[in-house]
Amino acid sequence: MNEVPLTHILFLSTALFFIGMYGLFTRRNLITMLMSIELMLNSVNINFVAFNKYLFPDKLDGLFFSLFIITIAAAEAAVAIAIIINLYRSHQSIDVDDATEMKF
Amino acid sequence: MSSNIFILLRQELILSLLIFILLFIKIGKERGNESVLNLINGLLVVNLAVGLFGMSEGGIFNGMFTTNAFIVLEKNILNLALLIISMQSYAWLKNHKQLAEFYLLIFTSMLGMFFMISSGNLLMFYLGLEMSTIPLAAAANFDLAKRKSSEAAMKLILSSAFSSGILLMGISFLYGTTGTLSFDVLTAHITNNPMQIFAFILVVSGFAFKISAVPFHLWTADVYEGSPVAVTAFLSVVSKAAVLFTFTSILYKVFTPIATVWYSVLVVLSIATILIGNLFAIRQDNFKRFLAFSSIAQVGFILIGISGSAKAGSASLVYFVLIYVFSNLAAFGVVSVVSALAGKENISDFKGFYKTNPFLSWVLTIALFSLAGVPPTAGFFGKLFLMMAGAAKNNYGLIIFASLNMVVSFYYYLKVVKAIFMDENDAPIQKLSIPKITQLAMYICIAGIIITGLASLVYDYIYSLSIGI
Amino acid sequence: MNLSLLIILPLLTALLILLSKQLAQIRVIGLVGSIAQLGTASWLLKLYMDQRAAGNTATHLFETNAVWFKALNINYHIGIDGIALAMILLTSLIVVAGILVSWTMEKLSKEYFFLLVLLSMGAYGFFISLDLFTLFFFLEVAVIPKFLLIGIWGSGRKENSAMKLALMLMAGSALVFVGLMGIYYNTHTFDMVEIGKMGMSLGVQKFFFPFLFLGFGIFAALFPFHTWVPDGHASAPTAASMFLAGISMKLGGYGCLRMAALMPDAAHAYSWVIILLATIAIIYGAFATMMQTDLKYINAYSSISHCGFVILGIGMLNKTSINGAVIQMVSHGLMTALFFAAIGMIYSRTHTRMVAQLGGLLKAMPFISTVFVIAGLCSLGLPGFSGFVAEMTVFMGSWQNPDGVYRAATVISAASIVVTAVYILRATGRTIMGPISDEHALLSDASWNEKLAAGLLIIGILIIGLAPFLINQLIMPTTDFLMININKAITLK
Amino acid sequence: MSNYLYILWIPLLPLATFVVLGLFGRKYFAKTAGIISTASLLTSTILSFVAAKQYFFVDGKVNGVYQKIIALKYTWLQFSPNVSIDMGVIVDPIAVMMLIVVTSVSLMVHVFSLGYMKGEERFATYYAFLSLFTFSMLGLILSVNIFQVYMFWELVGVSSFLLIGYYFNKPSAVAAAKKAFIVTRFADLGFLIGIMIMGFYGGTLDIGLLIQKLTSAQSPEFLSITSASFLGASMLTWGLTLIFMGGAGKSAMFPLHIWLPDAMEGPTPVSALIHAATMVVAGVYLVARLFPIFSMDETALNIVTYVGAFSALLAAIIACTQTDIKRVLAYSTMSQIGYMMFALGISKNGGENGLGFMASMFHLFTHAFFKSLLFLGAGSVIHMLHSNEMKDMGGLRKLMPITHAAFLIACLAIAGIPPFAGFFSKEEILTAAFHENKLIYGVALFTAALTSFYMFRLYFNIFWSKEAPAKAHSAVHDHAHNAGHNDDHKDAQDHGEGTWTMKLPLIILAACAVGVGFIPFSQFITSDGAALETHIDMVFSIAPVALSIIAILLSASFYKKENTKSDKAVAVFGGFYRAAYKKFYVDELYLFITKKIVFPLIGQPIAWADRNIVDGFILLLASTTAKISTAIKGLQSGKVQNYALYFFGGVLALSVLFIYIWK
Repeated sequence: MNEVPLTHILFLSTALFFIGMYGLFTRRNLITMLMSIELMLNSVNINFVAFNKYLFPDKLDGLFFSLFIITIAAAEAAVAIAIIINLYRSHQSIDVDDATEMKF
Repeated sequence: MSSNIFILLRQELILSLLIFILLFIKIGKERGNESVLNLINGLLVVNLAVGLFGMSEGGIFNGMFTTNAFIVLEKNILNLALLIISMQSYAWLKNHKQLAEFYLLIFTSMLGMFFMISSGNLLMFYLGLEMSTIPLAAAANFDLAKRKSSEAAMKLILSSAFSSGILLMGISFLYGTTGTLSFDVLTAHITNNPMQIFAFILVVSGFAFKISAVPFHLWTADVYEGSPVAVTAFLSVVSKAAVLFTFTSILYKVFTPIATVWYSVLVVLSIATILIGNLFAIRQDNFKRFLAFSSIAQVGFILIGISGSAKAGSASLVYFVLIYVFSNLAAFGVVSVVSALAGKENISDFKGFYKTNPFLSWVLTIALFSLAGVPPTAGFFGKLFLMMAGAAKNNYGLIIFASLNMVVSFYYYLKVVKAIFMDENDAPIQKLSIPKITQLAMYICIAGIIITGLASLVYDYIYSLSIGI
Repeated sequence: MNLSLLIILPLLTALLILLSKQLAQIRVIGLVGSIAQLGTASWLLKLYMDQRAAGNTATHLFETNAVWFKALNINYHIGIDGIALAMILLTSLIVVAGILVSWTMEKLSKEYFFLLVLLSMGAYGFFISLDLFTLFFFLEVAVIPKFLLIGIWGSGRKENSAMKLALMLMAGSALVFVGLMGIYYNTHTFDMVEIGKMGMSLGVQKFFFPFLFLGFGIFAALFPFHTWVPDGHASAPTAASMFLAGISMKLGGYGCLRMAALMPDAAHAYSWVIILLATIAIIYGAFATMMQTDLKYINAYSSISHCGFVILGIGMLNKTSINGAVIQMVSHGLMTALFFAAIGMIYSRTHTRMVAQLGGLLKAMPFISTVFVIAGLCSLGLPGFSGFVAEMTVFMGSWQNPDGVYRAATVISAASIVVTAVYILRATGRTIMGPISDEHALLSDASWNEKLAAGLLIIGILIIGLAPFLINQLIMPTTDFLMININKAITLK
Repeated sequence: MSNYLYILWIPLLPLATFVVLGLFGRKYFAKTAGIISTASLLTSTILSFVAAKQYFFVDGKVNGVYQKIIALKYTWLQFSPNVSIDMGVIVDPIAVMMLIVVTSVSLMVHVFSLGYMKGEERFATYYAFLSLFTFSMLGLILSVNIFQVYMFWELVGVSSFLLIGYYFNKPSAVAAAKKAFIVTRFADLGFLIGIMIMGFYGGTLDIGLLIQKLTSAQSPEFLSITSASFLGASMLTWGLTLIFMGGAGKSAMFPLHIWLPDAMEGPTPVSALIHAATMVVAGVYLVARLFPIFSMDETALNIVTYVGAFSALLAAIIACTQTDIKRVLAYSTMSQIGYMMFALGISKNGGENGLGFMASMFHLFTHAFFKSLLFLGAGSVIHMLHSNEMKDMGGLRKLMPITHAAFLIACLAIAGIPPFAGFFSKEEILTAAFHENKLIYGVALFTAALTSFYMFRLYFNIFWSKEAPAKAHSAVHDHAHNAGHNDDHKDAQDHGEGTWTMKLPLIILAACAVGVGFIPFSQFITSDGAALETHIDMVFSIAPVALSIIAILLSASFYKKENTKSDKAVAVFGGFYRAAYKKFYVDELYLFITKKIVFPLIGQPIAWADRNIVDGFILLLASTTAKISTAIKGLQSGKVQNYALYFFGGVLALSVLFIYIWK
């Protein structure tokens, strides 16, 4: 049985990572930006799992790490969304360009 | 083992205990803010005291959590800073509704830092890092009504999430190339191969973001400006210090094999940081923004010190941080009092400040001199020892650059002093009545600024504990 | 005796001043403190002379060597030789005079006296320290008080002057710091004595000497880094100008001298540069002075010219010239302090320093005018005053070097005495002599404190001027010690 | 060798007077200052006469040669093992002679001033300065060390500055004082460098040693100083010439003479003391002091000779045209000093050929008396009329007989009419010149004639010509004093010829002007200390004496009665006269150099450059930093996305840097 080589998976994760980054850079909507960040984190998860499965199958460090990442990401998202809601209260918008009061 | 836990983890445990107490206070019956604040400050004193006695060395959770005298010392310094901050934000929190939440957030983040500092494993380190960052983002938004506050929080949470994404990428590569997460094992596997260097750079960027080294610093000024002074102080002193401690220990412990690489990385970063920090600090009028950029420049100097990578390197770092706690917090203390009582946060508002508030003026002046590194304040010694540590590598170009930049930094610190003492102002800030406890905190800071430098035993003590490559 | 007294005394005075309440108290404390310093210094002189007479030939006397930062091998190592002692005496004298002159200071008097005393403490510390780190520490201690003194109590564009002064001096100390690092990492100590014994490789010296010399040179108004001098002196309040020109510029000269003795090879290698700069400073400063219209600017620029002699003497690197440099430092300190005092007295009465607006003051205020003239005559090197002794010693010293360039430098520098005469006499002729304007005719003469201050300084000037063998006796042995080191370098070549 | 230490008191007494009067004069001795200092100076005078007697007649002479005696010497400032400034007292013929001159003339002036300066507001200060000057002058005379000479040289200069500027609120006086000091200072620069050259090659600053080392043709010092050369001239020539430059400055030799006429702004007694008898001959004394060394170098001597001769002639010509009586006297002084100079210049060291030296000293001696007499006479005239201008004068002989007589004697003396003092000394000089250098002799002769002409022009203009001006008669009631006297209140009785204190000195000096010529000078003062046989050769003397008499008659015919002859003469000379009247435009030249070159072309640019270039550079640094900081503020755009972008950019940069470049 032939299985997918590691490089493919790494390629996938890298692609995912940069897609996320691209989203972060280009999208104006804060929620979307948050989602793009989630993409980046998930690509990292894929990395960990893949490495763990292919290279070091005897230990489970990678898996655990990805679990923790998911948890933390959730927490982060929660706080972020709270903040965004608050931002919406004060700015009446969740467009990132409206929140550029402080500069220079 | 079991008893051992309580000794090794005592600082973390007491902190968690405080958090619970706070929760109980919260759910318990309503009581006046003053009493709560006094209670908390009392507790913080206890918290600090617990750390002070009994050095203990060892690791638990098979090496995920390690501690030793040096780390305990670092944590104590952070505790001290926390205490001072809380004493200084008295005026601000006195009539704030959710002060309990404020402390909850701060303590949680503090706890995260403790774990980060004494992490012996990348996972633990990551957990600590996030645990220290996320609550801060919330805290940054603590002035719910203020527009700036929420903007600052947003910037902080987004960019920190992004940076942790980068950091995680780096960690994952490290894991991929070495197959382990624990520091001790990692060291053995680190070599010069590009993958690892790339991973290393990703990790460093994560750190650089937290300590706001150029070009990863851009969030700093905005967040500092937007968030409440207390939070800003916490960000600029405590969290920065915690990350620096971790950074150093990881560099010295884990990345020893590629020391030459990270030396040059540090040099590049420090040059950029000092330069940009100074150049931006010159123009600032908002006091918190000004302090933000000045602290960026300070980080540049710290990086030079770290790059010295001998025992003196980490010693001078911790020493400087201790001094930095006193000096920076003294400055922030004055700013917080002024902004809480007079609602002014601009340097130009401080013109003729000396006529109305001599005490605050002197505190601020001494603090600024210490930041600038003027003897006999401790800042002088702190900065000098950093540079000496850096000069150990005989890279005199760097030293010349740094010392000339010190002159630039003099300019903007003296500019503030000039505003306070020399500039005429028909409507200066009125006479402020400072809360006793805040005054006490300021006295502590001043005492620290004077004593830490001249009394050499402080440095010698730190040096005796410190670890180099 | 324990030299730390020289640091503790001012410190104590400063603290008492901080604690004291009303003006009279502050003044008295300040005065008593400064007089105590003077007493200590003179007592020190006596002890020193006794020691030497008793045949104690150690390079430094009254040494104390306490570990300060053990980890970094930084020691609190103090001790004095003849040159340092001369500087200490100078400082203590000027401090007393300065306190006396600023007797009537009303604005923020507490802070004012506090800073003055602090400044003096820095100077003492600088002169007695044998450990480069301590030296550097005190060097910088002395900077910030100047900034505040000028910025708060000054006149004219005081903020800018203060800022310029502080920044340029800080730049100087930054350079010094780089040099110190170089020394430290090549000898692993800051102790001047040990370094002197160890010596450094020529390459190291050649690389780091410029930093140190330039760094200290900025303090000593070395051309072209002298521009803080005119503005700073002109804006400063009287006492501050006295301290600035009388004490803190000497920190630079003293530092340069020490460095030259510490890195003799480099000093020899670069001596022509030093001499070139010094000569330019001398003649250029003199001509620039000729064009000034503000009394304080006149004196400030003339200080540039006079400090040029110090640098010249050091650059010539022979015993006589170095002697001359030291005497010139002391003499210039006293003379220029006296000059600033006189200018301050005039300014406080006429409220102008513009030569054009003054005249015939001799009629209204004979004492002050006499002081002014004496200062002037001293500065143009009249025999009987210290200036003559100093300048002649420098000339005779630099003339000892038969090389053409050095000869030319000597002659050009000597030519400056004519220019000096021109500007001094112009200033005197227009302010002291000539017809007096009506509103100045009724002004009062000096008060007791001013008389006392001027008297002290004049006595100092006369002692050196009339009995130079005394100060020679004090510094000669030390210069011999220095020369041993320096000549070693020559013989190496 | 007996003890001459008491000579130390001669300078120290005036010094003490100076200190006392300077510190307490204004308060306590406002009136009595004059008496005090006169008394102390009288003591010094007596002492110096005692010294002279002891030296010349008792024990100065050892087997026919007057010895140089170092009465006292101690090291004042050590430069290097054998180069040092020593303070000391030398006793030798010229020193003792100068002692006599200085003390006695100074005494006369002190006495005269008692009346002349009476009621001055700064009476005490005046006497303090006089004493200071006397002290410095005496110190200069007694110097054993060339640097000691230089020091007192400077002190003399400054005291002259103070005295010229005595009327400090009179701008012209201040200007004159400044001029005098600065010009001499410039000369002193030469002196200083000369000293340094001598000290370097001679290896000592002690005059005795220096002479000893540099006069023996084989001594290593001599060889080195003659072998070393710069711009073609040997270092010896340079050294001596530069030293002579100093002397020329003090002695107002061309071209450094411009300060002397202006110096007449000072009180007249001061002019009599400083600018006639004592300070101005310091240059001559200096050359004489170092004469043995000078005699080793032909070039230097020639310079001395020709400068002296030219100055003598030039000054004489100018003197004929001036109308301010004090200026006339000033130029005559310059001319006479020129005489002394070239007399030295043509002299040889020792023996018969040393005649010039002796003559020069002799002339210095006699000149001191009659010239100070002239000045004091002029002083009493001015004191009466409050004017220096000839046109305000005339016919005063009846009003002030004593002054008149004294002045006449002095004129005859300076004109060299036997048997007055001037005759003898001038004869010696002319003789010497005749033997050594005919050109100089001619010049000297012509100058002598001119001298008698302008002196008598002066004399006649003051005391004869027109009737005494009304001003003179009304002077008794006249209280409008010339500037400086403005606020003094003399009482009527000291008008007219003034108090006895003013007449007495005139009489005494007149006596001297007659008498001192008969002193057998050559017995005492010669270049080598050994006596020298001289004789007045009647035949030789005919020419000069005749010339003088003719000149006198000429000026009598011009000026005795008011007439137009003089104007005709002026018309004849025309342009030359105007040039002479304008002092040959030397002043203008100096003004041009200073005002048009030094200040605008050197001073201004430097001052400008300092503000704009040197300081400008520093400011530029600051401003550029500020500019940059504003330029890059866009980095902090406030957009969180850009922040992330920069973040990533940083990551990329680092990676590229460390993975690909710095492998």
